[in-house]
Amino acid sequence: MTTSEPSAETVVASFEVRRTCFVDADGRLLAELPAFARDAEQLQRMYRVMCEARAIDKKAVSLQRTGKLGTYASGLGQEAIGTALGLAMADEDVLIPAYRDYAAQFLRGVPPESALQYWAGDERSMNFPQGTPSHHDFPFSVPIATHIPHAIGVAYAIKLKKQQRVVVAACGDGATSKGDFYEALSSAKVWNLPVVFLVSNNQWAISMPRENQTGAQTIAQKAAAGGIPGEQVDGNDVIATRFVLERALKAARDGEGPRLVEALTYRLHDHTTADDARRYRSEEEVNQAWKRCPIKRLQACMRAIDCWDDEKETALIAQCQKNAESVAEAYLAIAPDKPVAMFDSLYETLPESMQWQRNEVCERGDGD
Amino acid sequence: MTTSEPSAETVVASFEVRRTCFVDADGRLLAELPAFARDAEQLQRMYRVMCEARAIDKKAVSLQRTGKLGTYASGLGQEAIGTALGLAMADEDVLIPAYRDYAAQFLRGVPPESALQYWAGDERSMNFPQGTPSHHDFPFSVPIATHIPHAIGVAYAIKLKKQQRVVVAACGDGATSKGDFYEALSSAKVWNLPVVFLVSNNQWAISMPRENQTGAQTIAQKAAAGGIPGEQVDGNDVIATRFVLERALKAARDGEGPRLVEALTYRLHDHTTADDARRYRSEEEVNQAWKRCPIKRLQACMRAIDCWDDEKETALIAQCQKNAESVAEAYLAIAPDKPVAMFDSLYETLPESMQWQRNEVCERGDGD
Amino acid sequence: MATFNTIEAINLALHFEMRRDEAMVVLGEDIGRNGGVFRATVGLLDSFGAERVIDTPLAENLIAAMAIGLSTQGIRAVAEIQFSGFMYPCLDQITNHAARYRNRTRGRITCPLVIRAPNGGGIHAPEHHSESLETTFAQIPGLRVLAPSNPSRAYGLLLAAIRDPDPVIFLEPTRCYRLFKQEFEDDGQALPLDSAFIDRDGDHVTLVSWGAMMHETRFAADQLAEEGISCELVDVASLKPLDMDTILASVAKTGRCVIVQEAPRAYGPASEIAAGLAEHGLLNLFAPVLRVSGYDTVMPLARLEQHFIPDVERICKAVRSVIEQAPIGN
Amino acid sequence: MATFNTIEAINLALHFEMRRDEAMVVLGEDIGRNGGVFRATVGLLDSFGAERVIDTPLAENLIAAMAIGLSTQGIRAVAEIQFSGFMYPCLDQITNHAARYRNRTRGRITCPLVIRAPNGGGIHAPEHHSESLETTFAQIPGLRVLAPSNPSRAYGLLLAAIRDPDPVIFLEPTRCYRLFKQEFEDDGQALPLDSAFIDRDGDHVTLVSWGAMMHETRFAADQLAEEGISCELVDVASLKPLDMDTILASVAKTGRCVIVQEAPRAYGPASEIAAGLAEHGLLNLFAPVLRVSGYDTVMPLARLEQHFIPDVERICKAVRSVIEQAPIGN
Ligand SMILES: Cc1ncc(C[n+]2csc(CCOP(=O)(O)OP(=O)(O)O)c2C)c(N)n1
Ligand SMILES: Cc1ncc(C[n+]2csc(CCOP(=O)(O)OP(=O)(O)O)c2C)c(N)n1
Ligand SMILES: [Mg+2]
Ligand SMILES: [Mg+2]
Repeated sequence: MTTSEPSAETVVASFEVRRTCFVDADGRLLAELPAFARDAEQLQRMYRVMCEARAIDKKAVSLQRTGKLGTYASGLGQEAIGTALGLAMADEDVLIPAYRDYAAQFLRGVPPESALQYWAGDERSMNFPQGTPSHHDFPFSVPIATHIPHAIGVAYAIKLKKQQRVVVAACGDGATSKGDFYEALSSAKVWNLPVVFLVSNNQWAISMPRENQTGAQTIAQKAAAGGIPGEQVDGNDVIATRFVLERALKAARDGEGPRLVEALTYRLHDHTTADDARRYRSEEEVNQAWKRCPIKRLQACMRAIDCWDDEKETALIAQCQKNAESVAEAYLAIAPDKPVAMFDSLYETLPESMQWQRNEVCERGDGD
Repeated sequence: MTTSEPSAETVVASFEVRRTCFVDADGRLLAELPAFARDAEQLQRMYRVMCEARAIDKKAVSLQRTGKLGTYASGLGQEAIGTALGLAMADEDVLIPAYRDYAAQFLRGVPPESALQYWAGDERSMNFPQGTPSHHDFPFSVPIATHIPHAIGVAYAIKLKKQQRVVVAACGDGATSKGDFYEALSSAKVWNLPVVFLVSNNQWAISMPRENQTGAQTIAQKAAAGGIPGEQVDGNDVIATRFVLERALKAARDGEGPRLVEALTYRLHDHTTADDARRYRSEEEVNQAWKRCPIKRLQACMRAIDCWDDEKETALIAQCQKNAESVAEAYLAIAPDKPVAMFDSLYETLPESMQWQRNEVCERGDGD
Repeated sequence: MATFNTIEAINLALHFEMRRDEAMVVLGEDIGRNGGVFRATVGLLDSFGAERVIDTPLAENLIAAMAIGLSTQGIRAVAEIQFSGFMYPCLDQITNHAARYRNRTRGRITCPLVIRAPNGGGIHAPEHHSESLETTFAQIPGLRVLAPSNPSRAYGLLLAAIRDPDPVIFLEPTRCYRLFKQEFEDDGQALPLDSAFIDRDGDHVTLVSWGAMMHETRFAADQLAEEGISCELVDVASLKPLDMDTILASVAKTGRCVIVQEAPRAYGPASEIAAGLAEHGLLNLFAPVLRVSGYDTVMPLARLEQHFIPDVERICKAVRSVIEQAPIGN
Repeated sequence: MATFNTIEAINLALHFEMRRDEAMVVLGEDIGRNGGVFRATVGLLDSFGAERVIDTPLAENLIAAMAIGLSTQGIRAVAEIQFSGFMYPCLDQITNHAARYRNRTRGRITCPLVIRAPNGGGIHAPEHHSESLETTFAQIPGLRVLAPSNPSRAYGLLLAAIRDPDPVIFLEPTRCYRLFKQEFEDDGQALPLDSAFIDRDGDHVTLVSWGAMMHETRFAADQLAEEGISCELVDVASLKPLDMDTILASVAKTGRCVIVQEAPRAYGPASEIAAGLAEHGLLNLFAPVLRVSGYDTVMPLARLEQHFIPDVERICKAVRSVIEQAPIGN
């Protein structure tokens, strides 16, 4: 023992971060599949949801390119996470989503055309339909990470009401640099709240690569800052992602408290249609990432266990394209909101002193 | 292997938090002392600094109780941390202190009377004297934790200038709940900055006990959120605290990057003179804490190794009281600033359009 | 009838509403066991338990966000921030979420919450404990901002704020917390929102203020009365929305207006009110609209703060100059 | 002489000053390799390297705090926030630190920093990308707030802001970034701070605006000229401190004033200017001071934004009504 290493130095806490993956990039099984994934119909359903989402995503980009849609944030390559999340959550749970979780939102009842309507700049798109789980979900927040601490209040209310519901707060890797993310993480266990923090680590925050975003080797380890379990999952393995999320949701529902899940994926598209990723990342990197595409991977897996073939594939692709077309039609058929709408949901009742402003807009007519 | 525990679950990262202590609460050695602590003069100096700080602290409280000082935040019981820090830092380093780090500030050249002048409400107290290390230090920040990310900018500037200096950002346990703390922690290693984050965990944030402040078992483990080393030290063991801080400062100076040190201590006084801690914590708890008092501990240690006795003790106490008296006199002799001073350091040059405001104050006279 | 000071009035209102509405909670730093740094929440923990009286970690941004999350679930969240100078970390949440959820979801998600904080100086408090944040919030669409000036208004307006279905920022007059008492019934009666109050009728000058400054303004009016200058006193009370009609009606009668605010002069509520007069009351004005305010400086620390905060002398001086420029009876 | 649009002007100013001052850095999200979401920083990384062109993690509060830390060490820190709607997390740092360090240390620690952000709507951008934050900053003592309206002013005022020894908030006219070009020398000449600019002399009405709205305001003046109404155009440029003298002098000449702002009406700069007129220019006013502004609503999303932003028609309407109330030549 040297004097600079006193025996009185004792270990008081230790942690580890694990990563889960069932199916590798080529569709090979790395472990026996969980129950839900041993059911061919389940696999086919997950596959269909991912393909539908991708077709709509493709359509949205082309609508933007042809001037029929505003700036759009594509979910290309991240379909497995939204799909796994949408299938893992119970209807009564509350989703506070990130803006690439389209598949989860669709599964919970957000009409795909509303997603387009949002990016066209129409607030009505966030009034999710009654009678669907999405009706008690949140719209995503453009100010990065600011929605995450809302989960603390929502989960606290759920606990107060003695309900068996779980709140999922989703964000990207860049979002984990903001104090909002941390303040939620740090406090969630103080009240042992039923919250699952889901980070879609797609390796980029616009032009900022993950390794320059934070000194932490993994995002999952940030869970230690809140004294809660943190784990990684291969976010391009829809089976592993659903497995890990179902486990986390069950734990939260059973009163075991909050958890953090970091889902590893890759943003295959530009950040948004307003971005040009070629400025800051290599084609080579993107090509490599395509090899880990979640759709290709599940298809290979399904073919390997003989529950998918060319015929099914062709039929599904056609179906998805048709669906995306009708989504686009439905979106294009939406007339713009009335200008006075900017006053009508501002307060429950518009203050008397603002009435003249509403009248002025009214008189100027409702043209768009 | 059950299906719910795939073999494909692999460990990708792991961490541990250690705690250092050389001298236990009764002054017994737990390990061979580091070099600096095997020098009796060094021990006596650390002891004197702690006693002087405590005497001034006591004086400040009595000045407040007799209406001669504004609200005051006492450092009672935390003298070891400020002392260790002040002795561990190099003159050229930059201190961004917390408000109980008086001993460190005094060691770096802040006149004790300025500390009192601050709590009396006089900005001049933060214009630390030229020719002392404190002149390039920061005043502490009342908005909790907001000063911590300043360390990122200061350290970045130091790196840019290729200087061999280290920045110490100090705060309390409550401060670690704020996003500011985390944003600094999360980013410090991105640029491998020479920063030491020092958290004085005194178990309370006003009335909030440490265990309700965050779900994290230790504050030190929050370092994982930034991918940097985090450790605990017995903050009432001035030897261990100085040892750990010197090690962290050396590492930062040698380019090994940022570190987090959690110093365990206890706030023996009310939060401030405006607080009454009896509302929220038991006398029993405070009595127990007094047994771990850092001054009592070092004295016992020094007596055990025969470098302290009653005679020395009596002499020092008398000296410290005399010193505290003269500090109080120096403070009471300070005349209030001129009212127009509120304009004279607002901008380098007061905008023309504000001149009339300054004139108005001028004309109303400089009385206080 | 019993008499109460402002901090007691706030405490009573919180107790009344916690009893009346099971779906209400209070949250903030040190509000439970400690009863709040100003004792506004004393007794709530014992009466309603730790589930509904929530001591939070030290994070104002979290407190605002948590209040938002709670309120979206139909829980009336009443958050305390210890001093208004510590509200800046809440601004992102308040502006980008609390004030917007109703509008962006077209009414599906709402935020019936209140964020309370002591506001203003004059108690020789430490740095950052004496700021005036009226404009910071009053400029934000989708909010209400209240600044009560006395115990009964603090009581009635806080109840109104809590019951309002939209977010309300409630700025309390720190230096009046224990300055004086008023007699009123603890009967749960809320006061109307969105309205100013005429505290005293007068003929020559309309004196407009709110919050703690109403106190000095009233003293000034008393002194001016002895000089034969009759002031009409308007307590704005609601900074957003602003009740310009009441102010315009008063100025239509007096023809003169002086506005008193503690906040720095530039971009303060006094400017908003003066602008309303310049647009809708110009023809009724005999004299310039004067603003007596704090200076465009950082709020000085304790030893100089009284040189920043408007006092009776400065208010009287402004009123006299208005009278000089447009003598009474001309 | 070459011509440049506003984004090019900003890029030139940044290049010029980075060359001139070795102790200057720029920092922000995506400003390096990517050249900024609006391309304002294109080329800086290649010319000056990653040490001085700092891509930061995604945290606006950190960016502001880091700029403060850098500036206290004598580094001129010029930070970019991607849109002004994302500046709220910077407010605590800007108000409680950047604007105060000089004062609280009596000059020992200073913050020569600039925080730039695109401000305002009109480009059909996503939610939170079209806000107007003038008042949020202009009310803060210790700051300067600039809002250039065209390329040459963006160039000259940005240089002045960077060289100024105190913190400056620089709000750029988003929808004018590429709307039009101007001819000027890239000679490093800064424009004066704290002053408004008279863009056009006129006799009947003083039209006051700043930033992007100067564009519609100029068109309105052109149209009104055809109707025989001669407008004097004032570009406020500096929202803090405000150059009221220039505005008062103009109104002393014209007797009429209309102020145009995109921000919501309540508590906007237009109100501050109108208050200045009500106090110091009242006797020169023939007619009420009208404010043409955004409404007191949340900025609508893209499909309705043009109903919120003042247009030429609304500006002309206001001017005509002022003329009706005080006909020319009476
Ligand atoms: C507070 C805030 N700052 C900046 C932006 C601009 N912005 C939009 S998305 C984005 C990157 C987000 O990265 P990440 O969290 O990893 O999500 P991803 O886009 O990769 O899914 C940025 C900087 C924003 N929307 N909000
Ligand atoms: C942003 C902010 N919020 C609240 C306060 C009020 N306040 C002053 S000290 C304090 C507790 C700080 O606790 P800790 O960080 O543990 O430091 P300690 O006082 O224990 O040394 C609080 C809540 C403040 N000064 N700043
Ligand atoms: Mg990302
Ligand atoms: Mg503490």
